[in-house]
Amino acid sequence: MNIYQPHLARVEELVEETPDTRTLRLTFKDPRVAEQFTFKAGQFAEYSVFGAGECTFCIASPPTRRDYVECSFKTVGKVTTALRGVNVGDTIGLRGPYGNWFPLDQMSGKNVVFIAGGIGLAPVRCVIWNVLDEREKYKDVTIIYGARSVSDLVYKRELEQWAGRSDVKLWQTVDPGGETPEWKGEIGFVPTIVEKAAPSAKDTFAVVCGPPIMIKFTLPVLQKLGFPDENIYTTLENRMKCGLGKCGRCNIGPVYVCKDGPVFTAAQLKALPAEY
Amino acid sequence: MSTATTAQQKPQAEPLADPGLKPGVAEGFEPKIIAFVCNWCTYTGADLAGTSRIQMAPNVRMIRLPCTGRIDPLFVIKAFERGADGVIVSGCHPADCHYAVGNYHARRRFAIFRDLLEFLGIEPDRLTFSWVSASEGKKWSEVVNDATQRVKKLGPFAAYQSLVDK
Amino acid sequence: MQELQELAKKLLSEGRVQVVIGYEAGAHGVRPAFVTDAADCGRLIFDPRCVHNLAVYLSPRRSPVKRLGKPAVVVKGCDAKAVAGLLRESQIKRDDVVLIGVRCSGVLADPRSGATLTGETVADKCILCDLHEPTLVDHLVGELRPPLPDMPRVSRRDLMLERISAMSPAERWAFWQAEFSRCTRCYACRQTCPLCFCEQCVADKSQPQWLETSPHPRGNLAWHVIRAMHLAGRCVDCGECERACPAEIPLGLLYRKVAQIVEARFKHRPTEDPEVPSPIGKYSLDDEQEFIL
Amino acid sequence: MSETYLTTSNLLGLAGDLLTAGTQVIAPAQDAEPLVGPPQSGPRVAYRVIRKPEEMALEAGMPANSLKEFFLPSTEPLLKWRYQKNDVELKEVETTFQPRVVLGARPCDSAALEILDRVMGWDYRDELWFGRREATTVVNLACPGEDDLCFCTTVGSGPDSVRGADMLLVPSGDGYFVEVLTPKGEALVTAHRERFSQVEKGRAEAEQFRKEAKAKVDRNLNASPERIAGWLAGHFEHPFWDKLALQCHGCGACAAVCPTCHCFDIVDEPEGVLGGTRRRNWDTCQTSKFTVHASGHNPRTNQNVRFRQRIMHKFFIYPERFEQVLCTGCGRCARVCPGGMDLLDVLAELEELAGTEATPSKGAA
Repeated sequence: MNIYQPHLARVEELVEETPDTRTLRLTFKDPRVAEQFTFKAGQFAEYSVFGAGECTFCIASPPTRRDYVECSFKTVGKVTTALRGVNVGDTIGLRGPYGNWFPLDQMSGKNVVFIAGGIGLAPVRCVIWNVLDEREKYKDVTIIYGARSVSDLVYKRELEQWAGRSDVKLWQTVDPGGETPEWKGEIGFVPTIVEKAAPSAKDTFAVVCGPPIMIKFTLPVLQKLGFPDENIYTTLENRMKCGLGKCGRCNIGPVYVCKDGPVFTAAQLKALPAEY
Repeated sequence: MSTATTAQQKPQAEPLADPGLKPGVAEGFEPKIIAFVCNWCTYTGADLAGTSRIQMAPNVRMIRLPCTGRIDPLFVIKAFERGADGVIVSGCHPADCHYAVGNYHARRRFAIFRDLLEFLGIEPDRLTFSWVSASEGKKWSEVVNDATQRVKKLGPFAAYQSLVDK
Repeated sequence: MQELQELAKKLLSEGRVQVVIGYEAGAHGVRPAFVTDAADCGRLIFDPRCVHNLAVYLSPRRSPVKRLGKPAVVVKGCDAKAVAGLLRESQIKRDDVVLIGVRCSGVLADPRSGATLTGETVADKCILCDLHEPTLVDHLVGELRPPLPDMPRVSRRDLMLERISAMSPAERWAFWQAEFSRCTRCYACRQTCPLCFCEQCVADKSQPQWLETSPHPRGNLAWHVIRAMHLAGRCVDCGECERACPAEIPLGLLYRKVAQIVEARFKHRPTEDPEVPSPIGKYSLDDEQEFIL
Repeated sequence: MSETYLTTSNLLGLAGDLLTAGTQVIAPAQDAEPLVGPPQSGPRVAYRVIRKPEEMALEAGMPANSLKEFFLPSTEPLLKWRYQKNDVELKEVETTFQPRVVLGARPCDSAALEILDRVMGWDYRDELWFGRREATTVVNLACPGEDDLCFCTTVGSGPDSVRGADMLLVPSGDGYFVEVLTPKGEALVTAHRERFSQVEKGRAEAEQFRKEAKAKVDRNLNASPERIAGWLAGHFEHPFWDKLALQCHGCGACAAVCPTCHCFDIVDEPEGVLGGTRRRNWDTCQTSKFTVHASGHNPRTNQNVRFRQRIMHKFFIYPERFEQVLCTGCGRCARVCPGGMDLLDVLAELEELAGTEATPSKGAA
């Protein structure tokens, strides 16, 4: 099989996360592929809607759950618009997994703080579930998640689950003006809430994903809290076509995001030219 | 608020062409002709032809647009790309345009387009232009029959359809 | 040349413009120059190797050039027509640019050849030129040399067009298919065209994807047909697309044909008068409609 | 591996033998006279699949295209799909190819194949690329040095370079001194033994040819890729980049003729209603569309940084990753650029900057 050939996958379930974001649960049509397909938290895949093309998203489900693969996407371009037209029972393509992953081995035995904004929760959710499925391996787990408004929060059912767990500290926030009368969470931008939550930096890894502006203002807060750049992880999303280090699209300076990323530490990020 | 759903049925596109179309003049060849027509005159005229039970060639698939002024030459190219053997563009007679001047602009554009396609080697008979008013059901049937006859004579548009190996 | 350099120096030192866009001799031929310092005006030249249509740099989409400030630009007759096109289509304002017209007796078809200008070596567009001294300009420099003694009377393209017209449709089809087959969709034709200034080209749009981006014969035909349509009545015959094409597709032939169609049907020729409307942007009640049933 | 001699008429004969045997032959060939250009610009010379040996035009100047398109076509199918109700049927593309021979490859073109092997084989093996590579025997023809835009000797190649080649022909007397370089080259000689001379001859003349060609090209550019790479590593931001690309039109002409530019796009093209083809097409970092996200965000917002990417990729990123400069010094980009962008000038300026500015300003990893 040549490297550009996707596997076929069936859409088992659709979840409307927000008015423009959906999660698809996929299973491989070929049982052998399903058997062999393994990945690590943070890796991405190329999803095909035949006729529209391929697009790149992280795998949003954790590798600890092997029966299916999930992806969450926002309808913005040609392929995601086509993906929105896909129904339960339809077939799409999937190839991967590609790229590097979050160093869960290193995080084991430590505290983990997850910070996400908007659809940026997708790659983080994969790690969160991975950690929660092996909860005994990690110390404190803190999740700080924000979106523009209440209706822009994704994975609402899971947020409820996390909120209900005693072994997870969950902070939910919406931007000022994005709250509803029933809203019980925080109101404020993610960096502000991180400051308020003030997770201890001692023996702690941070996983930060979200819009560039959120990351830009969150990193200094983490620094102030004492997080070394080497312990802060994030993912980059550059435009990609092949995912295989060939097509030349995702270069940032000497880095191929598809091969050297998508997971980077804040230290690595700072060394890169600002071309992302 | 999250809802698991089987989602609504997406509308199925009307097939433009049989993907299995084979080039080469076939016995009893029935051309596929795409008609881009304006909403106000020709479409209504064609409707009249139908309700008046006027017999005409069944080879034409119609695509209704607001005005001939909205018909981009790209549409014609797309029709050929997707397997059309001929194309009809039809709208309101001069001075009858619902939008006053859309058909005058279209007339200029298509005059150039037609000459250009001819220069590139596309037989002009594959392209038919007409003015058909809402009351000209009869004329529409003649345009359809005439275009069908001329495209039949030319055979399938194998040259275009073989531009990329299927 | 000195006249040009001194004018440029004056414009820059008086602060009337911040950049003069002209030509300079590089190590391997003439190239566009962006002179921002009055002291550098000695670099500016004008001779038959100066084929580039510098009007393309006036496009509002050229942000690195735009950032330099108000430009003065050196224009030949054909280039002035392109500037008129930009004015006509509201891409630039007349007061935002200083036009330095150069009297031009023709440029080389192959500026890298090092040949002298003769009827043999002259660019085909110059055989058809009706504007050796642009008038849309703020300044006019240089001198008009006498017409080339051996200037061909008929354009080589027009002769070729006659031959193509005499072909059967199938032969014409085969001819253009062979030419277009070399296209790799690098879009040099579009990028060098002063009138291809769309914010987003139809070839770059994906929703809906009208044009196939693959450089296969189907995609290439669609691209060249649609580009020719978009330039009908707007092309000023500066020849840049053909010069830029790394696959040497005779685009000048295609655009010359479209110009002939437009002239025959609508009595319109490219002009440096920005007030003359584009033929495709207007209509006449008595346009010929012999092709309409 | 070994050396031999091939006369001009035997080279024609070899091409004829190959064609008769049904082997595809790719060679520089002349197209018809230009249709509308001035007579002296002459016929277009380009690599193409030839049908008759006489079509070969080995001495007619540098081919306008590079060899790249025969290994990474400007468009090629990656797969075909067909919908069947909820299901999709996929058809894979063939990744094995019929044997073929390139006769008269320029060393700057064959070198590109070797350079690109790195990226194409990096971790994931591109079967379409290697399928064609394996099926192809490349016979280089030493180049006399085309013009003042050649700089192969600067970038680790040369007019008689054997990088990426299976055999090298060097003009000598009324034929070619032949160096057989690889088992594939050896196989070609063995299969056509009667075309090749049994005795080695013409070495001295060939040496002279190579020396002269090298001297000719050496004059064109004085720069060190290593030093330039060193400078580039620390100068992602520098005023040099701001003025550099003013005249650049942001077209892909340079990338289209470049033997080493290999960036590509992947597109789905429906054919009919239910089926279609996924294709890979050449693409270039010089267009704004290249990096734009679906959201509209574009990390490379203007032409300066796009041109910087081109230079960075060739002279810093690729060498950093693959220990090869992504350039073979063929000079085609400078020959075709409608804006007069001149890579030799750029490299000369970078060399000067690298010489004068020893300390990096803002670091890239």
